[in-house]
Parts: sequence; C-alpha cells; structure tokens
Amino acid sequence: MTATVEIQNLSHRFDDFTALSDINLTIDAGSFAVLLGPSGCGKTTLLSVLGGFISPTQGRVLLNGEDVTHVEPAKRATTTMFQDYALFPHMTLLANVGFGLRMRGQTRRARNDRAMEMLTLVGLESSANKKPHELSGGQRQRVALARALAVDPDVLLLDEPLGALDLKLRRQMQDELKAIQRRVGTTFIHVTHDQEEAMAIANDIVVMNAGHVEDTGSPESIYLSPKTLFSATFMGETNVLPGRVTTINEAQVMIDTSLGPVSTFRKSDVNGDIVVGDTVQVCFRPEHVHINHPATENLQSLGKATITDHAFFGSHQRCQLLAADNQHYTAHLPQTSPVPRDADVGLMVDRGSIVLLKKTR
Amino acid sequence: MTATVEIQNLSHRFDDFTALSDINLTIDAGSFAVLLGPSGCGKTTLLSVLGGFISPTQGRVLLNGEDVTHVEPAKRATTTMFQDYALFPHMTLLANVGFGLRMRGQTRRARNDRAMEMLTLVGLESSANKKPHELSGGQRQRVALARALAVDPDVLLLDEPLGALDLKLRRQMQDELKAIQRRVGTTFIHVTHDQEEAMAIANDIVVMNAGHVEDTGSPESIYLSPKTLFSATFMGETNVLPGRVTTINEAQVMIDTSLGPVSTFRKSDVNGDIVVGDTVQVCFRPEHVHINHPATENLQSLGKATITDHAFFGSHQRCQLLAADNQHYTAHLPQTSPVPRDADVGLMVDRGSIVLLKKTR
Amino acid sequence: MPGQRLKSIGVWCYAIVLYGFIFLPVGVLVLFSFQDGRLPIMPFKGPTLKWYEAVLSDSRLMDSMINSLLVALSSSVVAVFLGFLAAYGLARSYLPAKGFQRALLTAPLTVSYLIIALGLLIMFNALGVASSLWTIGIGHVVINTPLCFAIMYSQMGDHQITIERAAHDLGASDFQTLWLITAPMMMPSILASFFLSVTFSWDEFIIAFLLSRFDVTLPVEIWGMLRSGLNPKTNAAGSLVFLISVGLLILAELLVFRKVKKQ
Amino acid sequence: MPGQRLKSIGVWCYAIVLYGFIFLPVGVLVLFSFQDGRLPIMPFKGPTLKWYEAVLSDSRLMDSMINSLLVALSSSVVAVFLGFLAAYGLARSYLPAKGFQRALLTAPLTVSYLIIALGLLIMFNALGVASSLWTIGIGHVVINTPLCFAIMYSQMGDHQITIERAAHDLGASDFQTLWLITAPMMMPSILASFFLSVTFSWDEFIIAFLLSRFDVTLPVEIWGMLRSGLNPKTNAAGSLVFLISVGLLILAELLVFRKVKKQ
Repeated sequence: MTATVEIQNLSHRFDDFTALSDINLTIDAGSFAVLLGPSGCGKTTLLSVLGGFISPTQGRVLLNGEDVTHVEPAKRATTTMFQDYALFPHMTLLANVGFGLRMRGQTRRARNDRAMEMLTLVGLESSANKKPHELSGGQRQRVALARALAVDPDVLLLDEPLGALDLKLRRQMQDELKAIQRRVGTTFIHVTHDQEEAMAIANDIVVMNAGHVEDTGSPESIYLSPKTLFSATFMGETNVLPGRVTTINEAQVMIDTSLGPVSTFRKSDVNGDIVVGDTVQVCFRPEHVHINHPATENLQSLGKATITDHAFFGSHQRCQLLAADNQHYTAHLPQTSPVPRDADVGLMVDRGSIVLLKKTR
Repeated sequence: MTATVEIQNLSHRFDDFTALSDINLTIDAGSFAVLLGPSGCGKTTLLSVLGGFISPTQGRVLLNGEDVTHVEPAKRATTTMFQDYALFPHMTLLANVGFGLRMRGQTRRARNDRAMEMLTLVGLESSANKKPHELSGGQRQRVALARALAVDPDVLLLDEPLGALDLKLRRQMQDELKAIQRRVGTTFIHVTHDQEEAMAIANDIVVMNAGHVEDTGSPESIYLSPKTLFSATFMGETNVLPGRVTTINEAQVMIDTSLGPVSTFRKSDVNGDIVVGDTVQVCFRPEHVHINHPATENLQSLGKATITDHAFFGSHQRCQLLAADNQHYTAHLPQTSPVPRDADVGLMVDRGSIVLLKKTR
Repeated sequence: MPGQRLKSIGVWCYAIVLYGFIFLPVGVLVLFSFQDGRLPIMPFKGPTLKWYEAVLSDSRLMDSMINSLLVALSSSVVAVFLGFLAAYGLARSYLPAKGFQRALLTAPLTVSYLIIALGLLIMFNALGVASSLWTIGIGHVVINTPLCFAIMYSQMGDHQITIERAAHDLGASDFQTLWLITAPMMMPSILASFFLSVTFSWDEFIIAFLLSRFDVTLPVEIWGMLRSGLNPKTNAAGSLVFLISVGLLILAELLVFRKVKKQ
Repeated sequence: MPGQRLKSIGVWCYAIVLYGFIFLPVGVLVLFSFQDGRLPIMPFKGPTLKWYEAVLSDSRLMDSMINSLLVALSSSVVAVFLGFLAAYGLARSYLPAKGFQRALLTAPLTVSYLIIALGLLIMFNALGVASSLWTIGIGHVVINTPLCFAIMYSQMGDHQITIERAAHDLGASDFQTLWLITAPMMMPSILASFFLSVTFSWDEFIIAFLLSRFDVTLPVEIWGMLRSGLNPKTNAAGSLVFLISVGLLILAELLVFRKVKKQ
C-alpha cells in the first residue's frame, strides 16, 4: 500500500526552541522522498511528527487526505525504521519481523509465513532463527527494513538508517533500498545529512535548514538551479560572487561584480523576480570553471587569477584560484589537464550554468 | 626540524594475529605522507611503532639514519597527535601547549612564549586561558596540533585526527593541516581510511591492507596506475573485467575477455612483466566509460549494454550498465548528457586509461 | 625492557599485600572453623569438620538459617518489583526534576542500616506492630529497594527507549511493550538486582537484630553465640554464611553476566 | 491526551507511596527526636530541642563523636590511597587475568560486615592485638578499600590512557604523568570515594562494636543507649548521625558532581 503525505502549516516548538516553522509540503504516493539538511535543521523532528511520536504545536498531517495529526503511532499507517535499528535483542529475526503482525492478532502460522516472505525480500531467509546480536550492521539494517515493511504500511519513515554503516556498505544498501522501494511501491520518507546519499536514492529531495524548507525538487533541479544560497552550498560546493543587476533584456541579465561585468542567460522560471538594481549572488559550481580556455559565446571571463593550491582528486583536479578581487574560487579541472602552478591564468565560467540568487535579509 | 623515516623489514604480531608483515618503506624528510587503508589494515599499529608505543617483534625504524626501534616515546624525536586529541582537561590551552617544554625543563616564560607562538600559528591565541571543554571539536584539534608541534619534533604522527569532525569542517582542517605542514616543514605521517582525505593532503600515499603495503606513490600515480586490485578499488571505484592475454606487440596488449577482444596500450613501466597467456584483470574507472560515442582510435568497444539504474550525482550522472556477459558495470556520464533508460547502448572505454593487473593467487 | 620488568614486580608485590590485607580476616575466620581444639587461637591444630557437624545438628541454628532464606527471598522479590516499577516510571515518564528524584531514590543507599533500623523500631513501636520475621522483611525491602532501583535505572538506556518506541510503532500497547519487550530486555539487571538483594538480606545483621523477637535470622543467632566467647563453632557458622553468599554471587555471575557478555 | 494524563497521575501516586515507604522510618526517627515527653511514641507532643541539648552536653557522646570523626577521616585517607594505587595498577599494567583480579578486588563489597568483623576479631585475638580505635580503623580500611577501588577503577577510562600516553610522548616520566596528569584528572572520583568512605565509616556499627573496647564510636554509643529502652535522646543522637551523613553527601555533591557536570 502507499499514500500521499500532505503537511500543512506545520510548526513545532520545544519549550522556547522553534524546531519546525510553518512547513507546507506534499509528498506523492509511491515516491522516495529525502529530507536533507545539517544536524539540528529539524528533519528528524519532522519525521517524528509524521510517525506520531511528536504532536506538533500547530498544523496538520494528512495521509491520503485523512487528518492523522494526533493519531498515536500504533494506530497510524506509518512505520518508522530507527537510526539504531531498534531490533528486539531477545527475539529471533523471525519473531522480530513478525512482531507487528502478532500485535495485529494474526495466527502464528500466518505471521511466520509473512515474516519469511519479508526476510526473503531482504535476502536473510536463511538467518530466520538467529538473534540480532549475531548479525553484521548491514544485516541488522535489512531486518529492521523487513520488520517495518511486514505490517504493510502506507508510508515508511527512515531515520538516517545508513548512518552507522561504512562507506562501501552504505553505497550498497542505498542501491538495495532503492530497489526494494521500487518493488513494494510504498512511499518512503528518508532522513539524511549526506547529500550524496540523497542524490543516490531520492526522487524528491526536501532541503531543510533551521526548521524550515529551503528547497524541494528532483536532485537535478536542486543541484542545477537551487532556489536559495543554502540549498546551493549544501548540495555540493559552489562559488559565490556578489553583484548588482544593471540591465535585464529578453535574453540576458547583466550584473556588476567585483570581477567586472558578468552576463548570464535569463531564465524566467528561476530568476523571473529579479529586477534591475537588485543585489544578487552569482553562483557557479567548481566544475563549471575553466582556465585558459579559448573565449566562446558560452564562456564568461572573470579576469586573471593565480592557482594557489592544487590537489588530485581522482576523477578531477581541485584548484584554489586567487582572483583579482583577492577572493579564492574553487575549480574542478579535468583529470589529466595540466595545472600551471603560480602563474596567471584566465578564469572563465560556463555562462549557462550560472545561477542568480536574490540576496535576502 | 624534519627527518627521513625509514622502515626496514618491519613485522609485528599480537599473540597469534599478524598486524604488520615485512614492511619496507622510506618517507622523505619534509613530506606529507598518508597511510591509507580500511580499518584493521595495520595502519594505526604502524603509526604506534613509529611513535614508540609498540616495540615491533621484528625489523627496524630509522629516523635520519639512526635506529630508534626501541627508544621510548619520551626520548624520540616524534610526537603523536591522537585521534581523540588527548588534551589535558584540567589545564588551560597555554599549559597544554607548553607541557612538552615544561617536561624539557624550560622556564615558565620561555615555554609560555613558545606556546603563544604555536597557538597563534593555529589561530587560537585569544583562547589561551580557556580549558579544553570550552572549545569546539575543530578548535580542540588545533590545540592538539599546536601542542604536538610546540616541542619541535622531527616527525609528527597524526592518528585519524579528522575522523571526529563533520564533512565541512574536515575539508577546512585538511587545507589548514596542509598549509601548516608546508610552513613548518616537519615530516607529517597521517593515518586515515578516507581516500578523499588522502588525496586532498598527501604528497605520498601508502596504501595498506591486511598488514602489508599494497601500493605507494603520489595520489595521481596510485589513482591512474594502481599496482594491485586492492589499491585500484580502495582509491575510488573501478570496473573489473577478467581476461587472458593473447598477443603482445611493441605498442599494444591484446586480451580475450567475456566482452570480446580488448586491446590496450603497452606500458612497460606498469605492466612490463605481463606475458602472453597470463590471466589478467582489465580495470577501468567509471569516468572512462562512454556510451553511444562515435568510434575512435582511442576508444575500445565492449559491445552492447542496457542501463539498469541511473542517478544524478551533481557533477556527473552515475549509471549501472548490464553488459553482454550479464555483469554490471558502472559509468559516470557527464552532468547533462541524456541517458536512454532501458534501451541498448554502445559501451566503450578509453583505451589509454585501461589498467592491466596480473591476477595473483 | 628492564624498567618494565621492575615495575611489573612492584605491581605484583602491591597486589599480594593488598589482597592479603583484604582477605586475611575472612581467611582467618574460615581457617579456624577447621580448628581441632576448643579455641580459635594459634597454633592451628589439624583440620577437622566437627564444628560444621555441630552447626548442622544445632536445630536453633538451622531454624534461623531457614528464617534467613525466607526473609531474603521474599523481601528481594518485593524489592525488585518495587525498584523495577520505580526505575521504569522514572526513565520513561516526563516527571519534573528527574535528576532530583533519582538522587532521592538512590540516597538511602548511603544511609546507615543502624539509622534505618532505629527508625523502623520506633515506627513499629509507635504503630504497635510486634517484631517478627515480617518486620525484618519490611526492613530489608526498605534497604534493598533503592539498590534495585539504582541497578535497574542505570541499565535503562536510551537505546531501549527506541526499542520500546519501535514496539509501540508496530502496534503494541503499553502493557504489551512492558511485558514482551522491556522486561525480557531488562532480565539481566532484574536478575542481578535480585541476587545482590538476596545476598545483602542474607547477611544483614543490625536490622534483623533490632526488629526480631522470637524468630531470628542466622546473623542474629551467630551474634548470640558470640556472647559465650570465641569458639570454632561460631567460625563454622560464619563460614557457612560466607560460603552461601559467595555461592549466590557465583550463581549470579554465571546466570547474568555471562549472558550479557554473550550479547 | 487523557490516557497520558491518567498514566501520569498513576506514576505520581506510585512515587509518593514509594518515597513514603522508604523515608518513613527515618522521618519517624527524626520526628520523635523533637518529642516533648519521655517516650518516642504516639501522640507527638509539640516540638522541643531539649533532647539535642542533652546529647550535646553528654561528654561520653561527644567523645564518641570525636572518635568517630577521627576513625572516619584517617581510615578513608588510607582506603583512598590504597584503592587509587590498586585501580591505577590494574588499569595500566598488563597483569594476567585482569577481569578476575577486578572481580576479586570488588567482591568484598558484597561480603557481610558481620563476617569481616568476626574475621578481624579472631585475627586480632590470634595475633594478640588489643581492641582500640586503631583496630576499628583497620576494619574500616578493609571494608572501604574495595569500595574506593571500584569507584576509581570504573572512572579510569580508555580516554585517560590516551591522555597519559600523550604526556609520556611529550617527555613526562611515569611519576610526572601520575602526579601532573592522572591524579588531577581523577580528582572527582578521588573525592567521591573519599566522601563515600567517610560516610560509610561514620555510621558503621558492627565492626566498631566488635573491635572496640574503651574508646567507642558514636553508633556503638547509641547502641549502648538503646539498652535502657527507647528514649527521645537516642532519637536525637541518631538524627545527628543521619544529619552529618546527609551533610557529607551534599558536600560531596557540590564539590564533586557539579564539577564533573561542568566539564
């Protein structure tokens, strides 16, 4: 089963700390959504509200259009997969996975059949009679998933389930989670602070910061056209050049910056509300920076710069460039391109990839 | 001060577990070397041997040519920066940093001057009278660095010093460590399991696995021409295609694989010892895979494949390709290139970037 | 390294002296229970079991031993039950001043048994309750409940809160969670506090002495034997008390701590 | 949610009953020390301080109080010193069967004071040592050393090992590390074990009773007073013992645990 999740005007306060402020969000049935943000941004609080462990001070949560804001966890069509898995240490895997069905009054045979089915789904059918302490971290994670899915929830809530695993296992479990979600079709809402994990598994990413939603959308749209500076810097590295808009015409926006005039394409969907005279931030990603490239229509020159630091990072080389405004900018250059240390280079940036953000506050 | 570190025929056993087996290594004076490997590979044991906390069962450690294998830590020209910083909780930062000089019998004034100098180096001069518990994680890390450098060691040993910091702070501290190492010129030997960290800071990387050294060299050389399969897979992702060498001529090596014949350039320095009939692994990185590219001299076709999974990863798109041999291969495609889902694509790989590894055991 | 060797010898000498210092009294007690003579004094004359025989055939001593066991087992069951509920309630409810309440429940651990015994004596006196095995049992519940609370509270970690939450999330009621999840998870510390409680009750003297009248416990009986001067039979009775305490502790170790280690 | 509310009321009721049960004896003891009459029985007749006056002007009681303090302070200093060295030695040396040695050093905590007192009595008798404040002090060192060891050993974490290692690495000798790093770092648990040790020695009865002769400690003196029947003066003396225990614990809390929390 699966359900649409709607969050309306949701706010929550702990004593005098505002954990969530005025959140409005719709998560489609059957999608794999990721709540992404730094620690303390409220993402786990939001998940607890969805799971019914916290009654919000304000606002509503709808599952398939039905208000469940104050329904207790046991009676709600959500299940939560906890960060530390929260397996029952004194029960076998079979009993763990069958626990939810036992509470629903199913016969031993029916619940054991279903539990075996779920253990098979996660590839642990041969360990059904083991206890959790006999398992590795990745296996425990799988049991927790099987247990949560055994009761056939409409929405599965995952609280940083991969945080305790090492990098290699994490990548592998990401692929598994994604495949299982596709198979069962349940709405997954997954919390993480790792933007790579978010991009690897999500259909929809919700970027959160300080209790509010900064940005929502597919991984591509958030990375390539972030709506806020926070979203731009949290989803990968970005260079920021402050400036002031001088001209706007049909096709282009001209900005005066400390590195001279910069022109970018006008994108009405992203920066339609920018007007002449606005103070803006010109953002561009390190992989869109080029050095000593022949000038073309699509490249914007940012003057001369000096490479002050340089490291090989496998698929690319990372350079720090000291530009004319005495600021450092980061560039990712191709794996094998020569890097002239301590010499002046021409600094250019892909015009099409520049994102203009209006400065707020 | 600085020193060359030589490790000769070093082995160490804990009861019946071999932690280090026959290690031979030279680390140049003034270099920033990183011991890289998964947990349990012996890198921390090796660091403890260098610091004098473990007397190896066999072999020698030379500092500037002098045998220090059994010299105790207090009398050795090395200092260690511990993973949990190991600051003295009841002392001010000034007293912490000056402790080593106090033990060397310096006057209060002399050691306070030097301690202030070191605190200034790490940017904490204004916190000299605080206690460690008043600091953030990154600041503690800096104090530990200042304390270790205050006694002017020849070699500084760093035991996963950035492991406890979050990603953003870690990147920042990496840059700082690199800059400070360049300033003081002391030989730094740094232990980590994070290959990105290793590439970001190291002049020389020593890849370790199961108690022995797998590979040594600059980040570029280890990434682009790894000497073993372990080294290739630990330093970034790699695709492995097993095959058998059929022909070797002046310029090329021909290999029979499950995806048909593959030819690569002959590199005498890397695979000079491969002969016809050898079983080899054809390794290529995901970013060297191309799809539906017009055939050129430099591209080797690997037949048709189907894209089974695809995710946007910011600077690239990651695809899983199911090839004719029913195996999955990973490709990193450019940020904005179209990805045809569920359709047959031509799988090609950069011929120049293929690494041939002889199968051992 | 010779320095290391010397240090290690020093540590060994210190260990031997310290163990000797701590265990000598009990050792002497046990040794002279085997004394083949009428007085537990030097020199030690050959081992004999006759004093143990005398203890086992002394019906008053054996009666008091049964009383001791009765009081120890029943007061411990009650203390564990009360302590568990208190620990669970404090750990899982949003009560105000949690730290203060914990301190208040643990503080009696450091109050002298003499003071508690005095208080109970006066209270029972004021209420007109006659001394009996029941009053001793109540006294032991009073001293052991804080101990049981402290042990079980310290083992109720945050990890278990998440596990209970998971049970709720899967549809379990409060009672089902307590019975199917919390109690089984807490079994090691429930058993540990039970065994410690039994041990403490088993060899407690001052409360049992002040609150008993006709039916007495073993330590009180031994005290009575002391009035007729030192005697190897007293040693034998004391050694038996000691032996059973040690037996209980070893049992607890085997039942509880091995199990914890396995997990 | 009404269910929550009901649960919370239940928890409160249980808390009140339990606190009542545990604190009633001591409460009654203190209450009747203010009894304006000759017997500590119902009904309670108006508060008076005359029994406290009587206690403070009783020179035998005051002498025994000074004896108690002397024994408590000096035996605690010795117990803390011995316990610290044992904990340090065991935590930092590669001794064989570490777990077993730790268990051996902690086990005496669960041995009855009566058994230890009996053993000491027989041992001193056999050695021909006359009972005095010294023998009481030795007895208290025997019971408190394992306690001090257990507290300090539990606080010697691996983190501190790294810190000591860092001190060595920076050129400190073993003694410099112990004196400049380990002891200051361990100060909270050193103080905690000292205060607990003083409290336990201060109100210990059975060892003090069996091992004393002319000079007695306060609990033994109170015991003597009990022989002439219940009397509000005994209550007052008992309340004083209790008061000073509580004072010591509050002092410990302020000195030790606040400091730990701050770090």
